[in-house]
This record gives sequence, C-alpha cells and structure tokens, in this order.
Amino acid sequence: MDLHLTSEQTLLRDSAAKFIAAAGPKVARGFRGQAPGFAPARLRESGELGWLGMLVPDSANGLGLGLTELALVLEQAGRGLVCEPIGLAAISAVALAQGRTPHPMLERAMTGAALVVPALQEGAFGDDPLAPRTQVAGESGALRVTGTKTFVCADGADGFLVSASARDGPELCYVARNAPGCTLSATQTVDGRKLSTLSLKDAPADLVPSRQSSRNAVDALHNLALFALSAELLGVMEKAQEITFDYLRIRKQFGKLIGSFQALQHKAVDIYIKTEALRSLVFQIAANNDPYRIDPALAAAAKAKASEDALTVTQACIQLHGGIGFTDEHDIGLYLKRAMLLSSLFGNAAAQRRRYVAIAGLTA
Amino acid sequence: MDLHLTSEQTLLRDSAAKFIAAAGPKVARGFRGQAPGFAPARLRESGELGWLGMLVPDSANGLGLGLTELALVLEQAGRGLVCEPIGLAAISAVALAQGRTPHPMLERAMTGAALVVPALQEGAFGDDPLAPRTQVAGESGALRVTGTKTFVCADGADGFLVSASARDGPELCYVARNAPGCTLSATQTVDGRKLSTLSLKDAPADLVPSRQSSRNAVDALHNLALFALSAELLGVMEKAQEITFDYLRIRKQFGKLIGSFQALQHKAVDIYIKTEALRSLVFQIAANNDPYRIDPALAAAAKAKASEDALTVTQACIQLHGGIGFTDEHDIGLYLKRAMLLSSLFGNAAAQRRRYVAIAGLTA
Amino acid sequence: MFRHDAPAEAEFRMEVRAWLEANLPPALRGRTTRPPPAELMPWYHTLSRKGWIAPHWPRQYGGMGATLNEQIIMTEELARVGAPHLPVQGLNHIGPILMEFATEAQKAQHLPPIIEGSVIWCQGYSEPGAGSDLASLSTRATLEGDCFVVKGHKIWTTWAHYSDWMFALVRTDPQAQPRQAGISFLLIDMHSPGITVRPIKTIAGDDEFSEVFFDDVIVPAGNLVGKLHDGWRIANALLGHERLGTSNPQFALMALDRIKTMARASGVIVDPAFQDRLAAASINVTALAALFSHAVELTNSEQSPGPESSIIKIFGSELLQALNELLIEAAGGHAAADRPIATDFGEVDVATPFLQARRVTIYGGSSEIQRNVVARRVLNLPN
Amino acid sequence: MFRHDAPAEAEFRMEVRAWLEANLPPALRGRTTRPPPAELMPWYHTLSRKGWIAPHWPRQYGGMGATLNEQIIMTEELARVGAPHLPVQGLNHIGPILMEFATEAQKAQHLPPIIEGSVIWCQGYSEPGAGSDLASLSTRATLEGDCFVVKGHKIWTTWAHYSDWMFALVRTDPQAQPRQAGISFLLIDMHSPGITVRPIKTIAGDDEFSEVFFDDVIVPAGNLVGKLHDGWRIANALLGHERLGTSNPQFALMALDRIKTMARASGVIVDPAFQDRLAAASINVTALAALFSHAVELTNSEQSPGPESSIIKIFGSELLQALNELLIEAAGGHAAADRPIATDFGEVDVATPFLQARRVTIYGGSSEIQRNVVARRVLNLPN
Repeated sequence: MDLHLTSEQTLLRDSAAKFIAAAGPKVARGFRGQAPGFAPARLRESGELGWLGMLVPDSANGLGLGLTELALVLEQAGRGLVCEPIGLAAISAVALAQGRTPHPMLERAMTGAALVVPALQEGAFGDDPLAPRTQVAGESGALRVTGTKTFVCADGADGFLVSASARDGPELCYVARNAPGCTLSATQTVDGRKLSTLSLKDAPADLVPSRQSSRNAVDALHNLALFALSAELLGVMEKAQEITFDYLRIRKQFGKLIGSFQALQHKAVDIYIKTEALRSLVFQIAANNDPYRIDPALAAAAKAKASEDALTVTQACIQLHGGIGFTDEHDIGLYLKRAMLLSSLFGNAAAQRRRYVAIAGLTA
Repeated sequence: MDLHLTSEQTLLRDSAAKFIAAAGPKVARGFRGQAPGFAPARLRESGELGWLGMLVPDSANGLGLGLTELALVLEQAGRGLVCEPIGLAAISAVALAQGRTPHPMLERAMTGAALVVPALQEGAFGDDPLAPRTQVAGESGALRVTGTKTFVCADGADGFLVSASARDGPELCYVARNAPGCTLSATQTVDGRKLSTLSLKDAPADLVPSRQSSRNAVDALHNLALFALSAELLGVMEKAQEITFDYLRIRKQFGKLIGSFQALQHKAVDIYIKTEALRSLVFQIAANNDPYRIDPALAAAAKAKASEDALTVTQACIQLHGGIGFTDEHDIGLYLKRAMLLSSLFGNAAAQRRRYVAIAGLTA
Repeated sequence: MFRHDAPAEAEFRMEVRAWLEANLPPALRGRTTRPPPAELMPWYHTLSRKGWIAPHWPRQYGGMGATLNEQIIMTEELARVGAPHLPVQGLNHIGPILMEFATEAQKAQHLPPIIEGSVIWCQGYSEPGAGSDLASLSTRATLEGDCFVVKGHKIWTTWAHYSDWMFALVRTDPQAQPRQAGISFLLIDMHSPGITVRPIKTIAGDDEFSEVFFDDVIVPAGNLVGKLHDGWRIANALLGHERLGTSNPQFALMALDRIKTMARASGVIVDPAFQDRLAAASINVTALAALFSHAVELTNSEQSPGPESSIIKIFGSELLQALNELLIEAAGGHAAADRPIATDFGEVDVATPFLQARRVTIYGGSSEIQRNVVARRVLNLPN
Repeated sequence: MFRHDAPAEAEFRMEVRAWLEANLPPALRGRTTRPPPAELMPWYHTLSRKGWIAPHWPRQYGGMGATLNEQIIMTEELARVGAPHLPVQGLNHIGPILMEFATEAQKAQHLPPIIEGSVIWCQGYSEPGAGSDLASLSTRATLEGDCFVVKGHKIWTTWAHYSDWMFALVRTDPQAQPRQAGISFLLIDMHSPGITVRPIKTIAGDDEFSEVFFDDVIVPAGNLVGKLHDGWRIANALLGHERLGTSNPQFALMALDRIKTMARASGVIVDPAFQDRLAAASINVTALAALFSHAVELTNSEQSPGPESSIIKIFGSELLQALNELLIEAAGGHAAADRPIATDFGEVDVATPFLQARRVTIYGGSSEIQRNVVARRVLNLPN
C-alpha cells in the first residue's frame, strides 16, 4: 500500500531514489574485498544532502526530521544495496548531538567527513544491551574503557559509540579509532562488507550523554539502530521481490510464462504480504515515536520481524528464479547476502523475540 | 509408500479394515453424548479377534505380536474414527501381563469383558511421567494410592493403571473403578468422547510389576501409549486426506475440477508428504522396538510429529473443502476433532519436544 | 499500540472506557460465539442510544462522524472490555453501500433502522455452486411488471435466520457474457412469502450461518439498488470494506488475551519455548494492527486500499488461525474440551474459538481466491 | 537410528568405523564444499582398493553386494566420521543405468573405471531453456554415417570441468510429438574436440557446476545407450535412484551436528526456545531417515518407490534448508561470516552450507515440479 506522505517527504524519498540509482548490485560487487568497502566521497555526498544530520535537532545544525524520513532514506539504501553506512552514521550523529553541548565529532559526522558507528554488541547471541561487560571507569574528562565489542561495522570508521557499564548502569562512550589501547580485527562477510572485533584496553573515552528527557543513551541508540536496520531490510526485501516479479513476467517454461503458474503466484503473494506488513509496521512506528526514545518493545518487534522475513523473502526469491538465482553472476543472491548481514546485526530474530518477551510484558 | 508386510500382517490389516467398515463417521456421531460413548459389544468383538491381547506373550495366552501389528490395527481404528478404546485396552493388557504371574484382570482385559485404561497424566502441560505427584504407600498386598489423575479416558472403564511415586521411584498400580476412595468426574470433548479426572484417596491398589528385563513399568507403558496414539493419529490423517482428495476430484468451481488448480494440488501434496513421513516413522519404530521397551526418545518423537501434523493436516483438509467442510453435517470436521483429542492426550507436540530435548541428549 | 493519544483523545478514551465498563453487561463479555439477538440486541440499542453504534458513519446518517483516531480508540476499548461482535452486515456492508448507490427513498427507508437496531440484515451472495466462483451464481430474479420474482438458493448466509432484510446478488440476465454483467443488487424482505431459512450447524457448534431458499418470492422493483445488471460493480465497490472489517485486529487482540490466560492456567507461560512463539504471535498482531491502521488511513483519505485489502484479509485471517493453534498448545490436555475451561484466572474457551477460526480463511473469499486476486491485480502477474 | 545391529552387523560397523578413522585423512573431514578431484580422488581410490566404493553394486560389477543393513551402516559411519561427498554421477547414476540398459561392450568399457575411480562422469540433462521443462531440450545429435554430430548447450552440469565423460540427453528427432519421443541417451567423451566448458560460480562461492558448449562434436554411434529416441525412458527409469541419493539423511545428520556445535559455541544451546526448534529439526531428521530406510527397503525388494521418491526429495531438501536456517540462527552475529568460524568446539562453517542449501530445492527437479509430479502421478488429481 502507498504511504501517505507529505510533499517534503516525497521529495526526500525521490532524492534518495536518485542517490541509489548510482549504487545497486554492480557497484556493491565492485566493493567486495576493497578497503574501505564503500566510497567515502559518496558518504560525504549523503552528508551534503543532509541525511547524516537528518535526525539531529535544528539547534545542533541538523534537519530535525523524524523516523519517517530516516526510514524513507534507509528503505532506498536497502533497495540499492548501498555500501556506505548511511544509517549507522545518521543514528550515531543524533547520539552525538544529545548533550548540552554537542560532541566535537558531531559536525564532521554530519557532513560525512568522519564516520562514527555504534559498537554495542559483545556476544554472538543473547546480549542484554543494558548490561555490557565492557567497563568504563575514571573521572569525567579522563575516562578509560576496557572490554571487547564484536560485530562492529568498523570499516572506514574514525570513532565508535561504545556501550560500557559504569557504577550506575550503562553509559555511552565515544572512543576514537586511533585512541591508544584500541585495536580492530576484521572478518569478511558474505556480502563483501566487514565486521570487526574492537578490543579496548584502557582506551581513553568521552561520555556521550543522554538528554534528561530521554531514556538512557545506550538504550536509545540501540533501539534506533534496530529501527534503522529494519527499514534497510525492508528496502532489501522490496527490491529483491521486484526483481523476482519481473523475472516471473518474462521467463518461460513449458511454453508458458512461469508467473502464470498458480503455485508460483501464491508464493509471490506470500512474500509480498510479508513485505507489506513490515512496511506498515516500520512506518507506523516511525509516525508515532521520537527518534531518540523509540518504544523498546516496538523496536525489538520490528527488528525481529524484519530479520526473519528478509531471510525468508530473499530465499524465496532465489527459489522463484530457479537455477539462475543460484549463480554468483545473477544479482538476486546479493540481496540474500545483504539480508544475512543486516539480520544478524544487533541481534537476530530469535534474539529480538527473547528480548521482546521481557520488555513487552508478555508474561506479566 | 506401501509397507513391506508379511502375509500374516496383511491378513491382520484386512481384518481390521473389515472391522472398521462397520464403524466410521456415522457411528461416531451416534455415540456423541452416550454413556458409554462406544459399544461394549464391539470392544469384546475386538477381544475375540485377538487384538486386545495382541502384544501379550504367548505364555500369558496372548498373541505375542509386535508393534507393527499394533500399528496396523490402530491405523485402521484412526481411519474409522472407532470409538472403542482398542489401543488403550491393548496396551494396558500387556502391562497387566508383565509380572511373574499375570494380574487377575488380564484375562478379562484381553477378551474385552472388562476395560482397563492407563491413568498417567496429572497436569495440563509439562508432566514428567517418571515423577508423578500421586503417591503410593503401604505394604505389598495392602497398597494405598492418593492423588489426582487428569485426562483419563475413563468412559466405561472397570479399572485404571495409575502411575504413582513410591520411595524408590514411580510404580504402576492397578486401581479398580469401584475401589473405595476412587471418584471420577467427566468432561465432554469436541469429538463426543469423555475425559475424566480421577481422584484417589487412600484407594486400595495392586502393584503392576515390570519384567526384570524391561525398563520401569510406568516408562514402558507411557512410551507404548505415545506410540499407540501416534499410530491412531496416522490413521486419522490418512482417511481425512483420502476424503479430501476425493472431493478435489469431483468439486467444480470456475468450470474446472478444483483438484486441477495447482495451488490446491500443492497443498494436497504437502499434507500427503506429512502423512507418508509419519507412516514411515511409525513403522520403522515398530520394526525395531519391542512393545514394552520402546526407545523413549523415539516414542516422544513419534507423538510430537503425529500430534502436530495431524492438526495441520486435518485443518488443511477443511480448508480444501471450503465452506462445506465447516459444517457439522460434513464428516471431515470429525477428523479434526478426533485429532484434537488424540493430539492432546499424554502430552501435545510441544510437551513431547520438551521431553525429547532431555531424553534424546540433544544438548549433551 | 503505536500511537500516544493526544490530550483530547486520551480524554475520549477514558470516557469510552468508563462508559463501557459501566454499561456492558458482564454476561456479554469475552464471549467466543456471538450471542443470539435476544441477548445481543439490547446492547446494540444501548450503544445506539449513546450515539456510538456507528463511529464511521457520517453524522447526517446518524453516525458519530468520528475521526480515524477516535475510531481506533473505540475499537481498542471494545476489545479491551471483551465486547461481543455486533451484527455488521447492516453497519459495515449495506449501510455504506446504500449511502453510495441508493436512492434517497431507499436511504430514508433503510438507514435509520440500522442505526436504531430495529432491523437485522444479512448478505445473500454465496450459493452452493457459487462459493469461490461467485460470478457463477444462479439465483434468478425475473422482472414481471413492477416486481421481481426470485427463485434460487443462497448458502453461508450469516444470521439469515435472525434477519429481517437481505441484500442479495441475483441473476437478472442469464445470457450475459461475462457472467458478471447479468447480476443485479436487490433488497429482499426476509418476511416475504416463499422464503425458507434452514440454519446450518457449524463444526464449532454455533448457528451463525443458514441456507435460504427462494420459491417465487415477490420483490418490488423499487428494491433494486443501482441499475439493472449493475450489481457486480456495486457489491465489489465495497468489498474492500468487508475485508477490512473482518481483519479488524480486535479479534486477534482478544485471541492473544485468551492465550495468555490459558497459558497462565496451564503453567506453560513460564516455558521459554512457548514464550518465543507467543512473542512471534504478538509481534504479528502488532504488524496486523499496523496494516489495519495503514489501510484505514488510506481509506479515510479517499485512497481506497482496493485489491490490497486482500492482503490484510489474508494476513489477518491466517494470523487468527495461528493464534488459535497457539491457544490449543497452551491448553495442553484441555485442548479438546467442548466447554469453557474453569481456571484460577477465569473461564477460557479453547476448542470453540479454535474451531470457529477455521472459517476465516474460507468466508468472504478464501485465502486461495484472495491470493489469485493479489497475484493478478496487485502484482500484475500473467494469466 | 531405529535399528539395533545384529551381532554380525555390529561387528561390520566396528570394522567400518575403525577403518574409516584410520584411513580418512583429517583434512577431508567435515568439509562443507566438495573438495576438488586432486584432493578428493585419492580418498575415492582408497575406498575402491578396500572394495567399499560401491556398497550397492552387485559383486559381478565390482561392487560390495552389501545387504540393505550394511549399506545403511556404511552411510551412517561415513556421516559419523564426516566423510566428504563423493562424485556420484558414476556410482549412483550412469553405473546403474548402464547395468540395466547398456550393451556388454559398453558395460565392459565403462563400469570398471567407475569402480577404480579412473574416470569422472557428469550428467548432461539441463539446458538454459530446459530446466524444469526438461523435455524441451534442444541440444541436437544428428546421425551422420556411424557418428552423431552434437551441437548445443548444457548447463548446471555438476563437475563438468573435472569430468572425462558425460551421459547426456540429446535431441535426435526435432519433429517428434510428444517431444520426449525425440530424445536419445548418449555417452560423450569430454575430451572430444569442439567441447568448451565454462565453470559457473555459485552464490556459495564454489564451482560445482559448469556450462558445456558443443560445437559439432563427433560422438561414435556406438556410444548410444539403448535405442534411438528412447533416451527419455532410460533417464527416467532411474530418476528415483537420483532422488533417493540426494535425499540421503547423511547430509541432514551432518547439518544437525554443525548446528549443535555452533549452538554450543554461541551459547544459544541453553535457550529452551532454541532447544525446541532443535528438537523439531532432529525429529524431522529421524522421520527423513525413516522415509529413506522405507524407500531403500522397497527398492531392494524390487518394489521401486517410483514417483514416490519425489516425496523424499521434497521432504529431504526442504528439511535441509530448514536445518541451515537453524544453523544461521544458532550462529547469531556470526551468520554472515564468509569463512568458517573458529570456536572452542572446532571450526564451523555457517554461511557456506546455508547458501549451498539453496540449490537442493532447485536441482534434480525443483520442489514445485516434484509437487506437480506427486499431485498427478501419486494422488491422481485431475489435469
């Protein structure tokens, strides 16, 4: 179903669609195994378009927009298999903007001159985002962070927003890439991007505060990350199925267009329904939540559903393509691989459901 | 796929098929709300055919047959929506036959003159069959049982095989229906049969021993019950889908036989596959296990799969019938209702999987 | 679920909640089957007197003219208090159709009694040979002078045996090709001579449906809605409305509550494996609510969801079945009990709603038909 | 899994187990992709020298002539030790076809090298325009004198780039109706002039498949198997065998082991919600093993499972995908890593087997085609 957008939102979506027209499967292939695995110039371009500072309040020189606008852009990023970490950069920017005085990195993060990304995960499964094992200690202005963060999208990053436990609970800390005691080790992923383990040993850090009115900064950033990934997964699903429906309309077997076979039609409808349901969910959440205080249960719900359905849908797309879908040459496999990566980040579907049980009060 | 049967087994199956030809949906309807909800004469007839003593060793005047034969008969009972509790009676008989001298009830249980049924459940979910809350105490020859058994198929029963905890673990006890301290309260089920709560207060009981060579009698009877229910559920699934496939071959919509629509064909194939898989599983277990020492993990596996798939298959059968399948007049709904009852007995699919995790050593 | 009420909305919600608590008889709460008219209609009249019977109808026709948010609040509060399902054929189906297609005289005759609850309507579409293939219907209406003579047989007619009026699709041109072009939309007084109604008992034991036999029933020509042979278009124009109505997340929310109560009673609520399925179900209910809000939003802004309402129908109906399967699982040994189960947390009906839920993927266009519609009209897949 | 070995069988199992432990190189164990011939064939030769390369072949052709139970024991023990998947086109496909349909000269020429592992075979069936619709294949073989001249294009040919011989379906009568009646079964020397092989890289990164181009390739007429235009029957006679082979529960058992290892490493093994899914998966693997035993039993007693082998193919292939989805879940944050993950319990490959499993519902007749076959030939549903 169409979204009911304002004319400004429509303009924004069209501008994002134009941006991704220069991305797509071919470009994503080109970045496989490159360092960094994206074009820094394109990240700066997205900064110039205002996207990285989209959620940052006017008062901190951002656009002061909401989740609907973020979702519109990230949906397009997902569609285009965009390699530049626009979503992670944009949500980090809003975190950097929360203090009474914004963090010094904010301006460069908003223009794309620097890349700051969240580093919130520690285990492969079952993290409690509000109880990191990583510790932060020391006086204000002389903080030190020690611990290990995993699955960090550190490729090309200049700094990290690290969750760490202090005496009174979790805090969000900024750690520079080149800080002493900060080391990275990277692993290649199936979609050609990298995930890193970030080891911190007495690394100097700045506290990234939360607004008084908002929830804890770690929770706020975590929920925003879940939402952003859900919107991007939505875009991945959309484009994968469009490619597939197009194929069903032209491929012939048994003398007929395969899209005329009822069994394939119904499978196509099944994936379409999943995508529509996720789109409604994402945009309802967007319309009713402030970016830095998203209801944690809804954030978990969106990421659970997006992670599960994106894998299901992109797998079904390969099945509907038949043999050709299984070749590396064909683009459709790239959507499955991107879905594998995004689904796994910040907790997969099962992990989100486990959190949801606790935070949605299901068993109360 | 066909079973590879001996000529004796084929004869047995044919004889069971003949027996159920006089049962079926119409007869099952007739027993709704009757007391008892079956024909005692038919139970005696099945006794005369040797079925109730089928698993009882020759030495105790039984037929000394195995699980394959039991499954062949119960598969037919499921197909025919037979209301006589043949399976429960037959597995109780083998339990009564285990001691050095068979229990006095054995002979009447084998002929169908009396009905003895297991009473092993206590909770709606999550029972550990080897740790009943019901207690048995006292000297040999003067045992007393106290506790509450639930979901007992007590309709028309003369006695119960009750699991109860003694000092050294669970024991199987025989309690007569008319024993002092033994009271029943019955609930009607959707398929017209009854389930009862059996309250025991210092009720006199006999110990029903296990052979030295076998596992504990409670465990043995429990596993046998799971197997018997699985075989009966298999029959329910088989007949429900046969009725459905027949309907697909004659009902027209849009000027075509609805069985020619690919989406319905594929749905039909899906339920057929589930049924075939269950049949192979049931008969592989049958071919490789002794009746009174079935591998508990395999028994749980069969009941888990049968309980889940029988509900799925019979629900799909109603869907494939369309509106007519939703009327009480049409027979297909009776198969769903029988599946609801049998699936729930002795632990539904989820409960069986939970047990399976523990006993199959999955997490070791 | 997503929204935070604006202050005026919050006030409205509290007003609705308090009024419902005070006025809905306890015996009508949490019912799994729709109570018969003798029990249900007094509640309909109470709502009507309060002016809340038709939140979505414009004020000129006696509706509330409520905003979208107010409608949603109303739905949520009705679900919260466990209100019974009202007869909707009048309020949601023929009412809106009459507003769009009927003459002023027809509107004046039929709309007020719907608001007042003095008549009950039923929908005469399906026939024994025309279920999924509705266009093949064969109930004949022959114009003789200033009357139609109706002969034929309708089936799966909700509440026909309680109804005063039927809006029906009838064949007025047996030769027409395509067959849709020979169908008209007729209002039939159910008290007319020649009508026989036979209730159908369902597998869930209720009598929601009937068969209706027409034996030369005389219907005044003035009861035709729209033009002769134009009935197909009229019926389909508001099919989206019907699908939206049946996909109202109210039913899913009530099912979720029933699952939680049963799970507490059976103890399975503490099993993390069950919790995982409950979470998945609850998340899907949230998604259904989102789809529904989205569709209502589009409908209210005059962008009809059109064939995309089929998506909500498929998603909502299959979710309702999945929820009822989870209910059966939560009930454990109680799954097959044919009465509500008495528990420490109140009575819970298990088998009845489970069996009832079988209908939702069959009626109002089966899931298979809906998928065909989406494949062709939304995805433009080839024929 | 169900059986308890008879004493002689238990002895045989112990012999197999000890021998495999002693002789299978560690580097070949637990591999998710099939190693290239240079690595794999020495192991093939070792098995061959031991006499165990073809348990199901009769002794007269150099097989083991093993009983059904011995074959099952062999399969289970190969799975247990994590043995790599052998090239099966010779052993399981063309071997049995030759035994049934070939001349003595053809058997003498081709069967011994298969047993010895001195040649590798590939199967030339699919074409770019003839995947699911195999009967529409268009690779032409024209008889000119005592040779066929072959021109055309095969695709999805497993290991073509490593193969010495191909057994191919070729069109020998372009006019035949039905089209199946114009197809012949031909053995083609892959070293013939005019053959070009282009490996296809898959989404899993392996090179199991190739495209093969035939540019007027000369094939001696003596390489025809069976009669001219009778190839369709020959290929189909043993399709059941192929489907059985690809549904061997060995793959599912190995997948289950991989899940358990990964789940221990990620810690999710203690989560009851995960355990519940693992139990369901494990129960389905047990059911697959039962289906497989059942089918092998029927095959061995000369009651070919026929089109019902499609059932096993559907069940087995879809289960393998479900298992790999559970693997991805168990891997949590590691799901997208493109290398094996080093854990305290050994290395586990996650993304590669997950991606590889995409093929099993496509190749050898897609799940959709198999369902059509079952609907028509087993369930006799109308056309």
